[in-house]
Amino acid sequence: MPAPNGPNGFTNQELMVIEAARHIQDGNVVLVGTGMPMVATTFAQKSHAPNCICVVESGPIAPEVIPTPISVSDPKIMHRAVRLGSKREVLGCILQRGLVDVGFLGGAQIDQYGNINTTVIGDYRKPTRRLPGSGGANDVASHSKRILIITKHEKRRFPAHCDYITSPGYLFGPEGRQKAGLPVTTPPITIVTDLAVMELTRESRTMQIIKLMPGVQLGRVLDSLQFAPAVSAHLTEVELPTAEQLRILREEVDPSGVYLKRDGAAGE
Amino acid sequence: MPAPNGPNGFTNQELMVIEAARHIQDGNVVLVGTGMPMVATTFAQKSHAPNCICVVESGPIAPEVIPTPISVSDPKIMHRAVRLGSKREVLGCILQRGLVDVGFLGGAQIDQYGNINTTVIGDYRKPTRRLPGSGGANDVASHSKRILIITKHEKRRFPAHCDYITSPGYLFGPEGRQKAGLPVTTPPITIVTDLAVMELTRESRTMQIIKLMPGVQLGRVLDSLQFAPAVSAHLTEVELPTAEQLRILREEVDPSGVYLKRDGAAGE
Amino acid sequence: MPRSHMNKVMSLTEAVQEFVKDGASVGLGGQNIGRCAMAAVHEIIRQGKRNLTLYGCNLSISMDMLVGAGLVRRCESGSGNLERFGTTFCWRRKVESGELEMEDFSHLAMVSRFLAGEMGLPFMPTKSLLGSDILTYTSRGTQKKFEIVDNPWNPGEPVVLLPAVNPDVAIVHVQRADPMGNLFIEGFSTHEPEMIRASRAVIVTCEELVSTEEARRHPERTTIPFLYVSAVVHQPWGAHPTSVHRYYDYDGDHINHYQACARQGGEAVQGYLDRYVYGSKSFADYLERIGGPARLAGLRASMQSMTRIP
Amino acid sequence: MPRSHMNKVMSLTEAVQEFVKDGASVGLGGQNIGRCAMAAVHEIIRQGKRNLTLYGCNLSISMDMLVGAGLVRRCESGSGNLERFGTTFCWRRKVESGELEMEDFSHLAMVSRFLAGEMGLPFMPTKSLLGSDILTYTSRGTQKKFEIVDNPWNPGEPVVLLPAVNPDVAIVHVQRADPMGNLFIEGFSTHEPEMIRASRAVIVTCEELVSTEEARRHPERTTIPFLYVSAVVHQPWGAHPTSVHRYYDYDGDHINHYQACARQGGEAVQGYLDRYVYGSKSFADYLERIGGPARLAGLRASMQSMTRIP
Repeated sequence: MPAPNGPNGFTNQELMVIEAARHIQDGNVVLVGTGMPMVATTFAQKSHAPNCICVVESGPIAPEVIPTPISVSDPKIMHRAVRLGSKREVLGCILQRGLVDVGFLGGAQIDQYGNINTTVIGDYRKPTRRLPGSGGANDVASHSKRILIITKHEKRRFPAHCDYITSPGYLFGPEGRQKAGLPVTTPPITIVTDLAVMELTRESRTMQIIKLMPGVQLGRVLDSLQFAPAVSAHLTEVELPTAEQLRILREEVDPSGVYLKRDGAAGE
Repeated sequence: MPAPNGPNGFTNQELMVIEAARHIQDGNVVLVGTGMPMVATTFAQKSHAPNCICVVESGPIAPEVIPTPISVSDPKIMHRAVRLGSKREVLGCILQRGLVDVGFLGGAQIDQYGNINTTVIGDYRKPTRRLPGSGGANDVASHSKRILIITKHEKRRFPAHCDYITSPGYLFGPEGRQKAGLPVTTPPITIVTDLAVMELTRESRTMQIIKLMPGVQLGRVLDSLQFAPAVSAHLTEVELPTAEQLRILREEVDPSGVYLKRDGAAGE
Repeated sequence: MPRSHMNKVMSLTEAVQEFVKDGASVGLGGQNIGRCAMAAVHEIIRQGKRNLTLYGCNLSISMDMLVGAGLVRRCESGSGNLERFGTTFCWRRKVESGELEMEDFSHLAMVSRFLAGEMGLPFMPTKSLLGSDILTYTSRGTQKKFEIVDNPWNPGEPVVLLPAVNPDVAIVHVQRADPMGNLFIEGFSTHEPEMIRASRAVIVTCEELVSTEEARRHPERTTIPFLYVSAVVHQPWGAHPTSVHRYYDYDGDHINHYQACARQGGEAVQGYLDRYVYGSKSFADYLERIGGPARLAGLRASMQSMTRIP
Repeated sequence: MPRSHMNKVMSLTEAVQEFVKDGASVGLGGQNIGRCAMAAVHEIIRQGKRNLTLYGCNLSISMDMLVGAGLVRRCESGSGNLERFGTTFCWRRKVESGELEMEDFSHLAMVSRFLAGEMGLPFMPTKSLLGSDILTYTSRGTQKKFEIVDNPWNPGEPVVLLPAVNPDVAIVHVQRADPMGNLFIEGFSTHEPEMIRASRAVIVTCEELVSTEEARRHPERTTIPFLYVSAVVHQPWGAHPTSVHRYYDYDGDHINHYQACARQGGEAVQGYLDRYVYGSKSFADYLERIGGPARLAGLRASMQSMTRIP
């Protein structure tokens, strides 16, 4: 369990959110769900990317989210939107239309190709555990120019192959998306966890560890994956958060700690 | 030129409108353009079919039309609509969806199978006269449960075969629509002119004269068609208008005579 | 299509009797914890309509309760869950045991299927789903889930075609409706515009019954015109315990209570249904059982703290 | 996509310079005598953008003037006319002489093509056009107008596929817009929602420039969100001589004047353009030439007699 550490007494869960937010640039159109993706996007908006635009699959476009929505149908996620529309408008006329810069996802299983499973553990026809299903995740993974995945780092979440590919990463290798006919063929995919940052790029197309959370040893990350990832020759440590970043996160983004636990225990 | 006749001093153009309106039943959803179709539909609403619903391709749904719109984009055609929407809503989600009971059309040429030409006189590639094109007419003819055509009766308007089939009637015979894969295979098609009423039905599938305007001889109608139509064994005369019908038409539907000329000269 | 364009106001009992048949395919409105048509679902459960197929994008508590009551044969949707409140437990249990057929799509895929339905088309293309296992696995009972065709304008490019959905009846709860069935939706509208227009019959419950003059005054603001609507039922609080934008917040305590029962299953679900659905003579009675005016005032105040209330 | 989400306000001169290139495909808003983007069309003519392909449903006076100015190579649309005011004469003449490529569709067919474009799809199915000569004849220069496929869910049933349209730029005139480019359309919206969202760039002229707070206060009423819009130009009366619902009626006298010139062709058209377009320094100057405040007040009064004015 990651404990508060570093000069400002942050948790790795908090730094995970801040690190994920660093991949959102000012002006980006970001398709988000609730939970950590919404926390990270709201943080980006309130810090380095004030003009980043949230779109939410249930219909809100460019809301000024108030803390802390717990559903894509929560009134807090509709606050001061410029348009409250329909799923077709967001998933069809924005996402499939190709206007989403960053698609933000979580997942029960993420495999070495960046594929995501949110449908079933075990056999589809005889499930060990039935999960909620795709929702908009398959659509986000198919059409976003860049894919961000944020998740707690647990070994069971990182199999070599997903039991079921709900949302496509690189499928089965470098040409996977192209062969399948997906509209976005080589999106950068970045996975940010409370232990490390990993990515898949045009070149690699399988998961590569590129950063470690402060104080985390590489061996611990390797032990927490069910496959052998590449390790970047330029492996670095995730940049520490500033006091101001932590203040924004704690006071403005999730002040009542719905998702961010102060005691160091990661939320869902 | 038809002159005022009959007990109430009506013109055949006026009776043409009233007769066309008789094919609209209370509660029908009618897709109309401007001109005679709008005049006849408004008349139906104000007389025997108060709950008939107008939809207009530019977006208005169930307007209470005020006299006398000259375009589907005229503000008069939007008056007190319950919804002002889009072409997709009307032509897609109402018409193609199969909810239109009566589609109301005019046409430069109408042939023996009820096909309509509003695209070109002569050769498509080297036109004698280029006409406006389909507009929504092809869609109306493809998807309405019943097709009403209203037109001035001139021989040049009734060729054996249209130079160009813009909007499908029965195409080339009884199975024409079915073979082409049209969604509505056997719509009754009724053509109301200032000389006669003709129709195509499930049984006939080519034009049959069923009614004559008061005082019009069959020979005159036959002379005004470029093909030999069937003539109903039960050929009757169009029912005369009542004084109240004429009052509604003249005072409420087209009071300034935009389309209905009082001197007996038919409008456009 | 409606019997009369002018007045479709009736009781929920009549509406469900007339428009929901055993074996029907039912489109469910709302999403997660927002604007689910709970009053209509209670009435379907009380009338014991069986063997239903449910369609939606995100199916949540409305679907789960119908499944818990044993009325559902099959679901086709993009997801089943209540997000932070957990999954849809009755649904999960019956999918895992094989008692419930589940056909998986994505949310855009379901929207696309309703879009085909509302446009009178047999299918709709999409560029989602490609490469995923959504195209690998199909449910028992599915005849033909999809077709992959070559893009005629770019040979070699695959495009997925998905079959239209035209539910026998859709069930939605909206903020305002008039007696003709013109609907005014506030907040997100999810998949409802397409689903409503695709359905063969539509039962609408509403917070407020307004005059048709409202539509005629600002006709651009009418979300859905009356042509698609079969029954209009005035049922304030009809989405409880889910929220209605600008009217009331979701009732987290009651959702947690339902979820605790649903997670446990068996007698706990039966107990919930006995107390809140079968045991309630009407939705008004239910509203008393969940806490009455005091609790409802709190939910309204919570919404008021976030947004303008009309 | 816009350079900045926050402020896209610019002059019409700048907007046309930046977003309309020679050889561009241009989507035209409006219909017949309603809400045509005339100020933008004047500016395109003044800047002499050549070799244009025009897309629309009903193309009317805006298209005809561009054709009359010799700037159009090709049209794809459902119709060309001004209804009661007659046909589009410059267009008719050049189609008849073979100088202008014309590709015919129906209005639903064009809407379907824009719908494919706005959904990021390569094509859209329709059940229109079957059996008609719209599928028999294609224009010079058309590669592949349509494809007929078999319905995979009902073998033997033909379905028409039509290719998406994504114009390089769309030109629309709306009642209100904010600096971000959120659009508020009143009255009919024709094919504009789909066309706007399908276009790679969008130039919007508006009667009123309003604050983004308007959108945030009633976000259900925003017709089109800013994401699609490239340039916002505040241009009152920018649709003259066509009408703008709730703002002003069409100017029948001026339309008749234009139609008389267009019907005559040649020097009459050149004379019209010289006087009203090339000879006008700006649209404000044009408005003086057509009669100034007195005439405009009459058009406003005529609209006021029919409907609420905001």
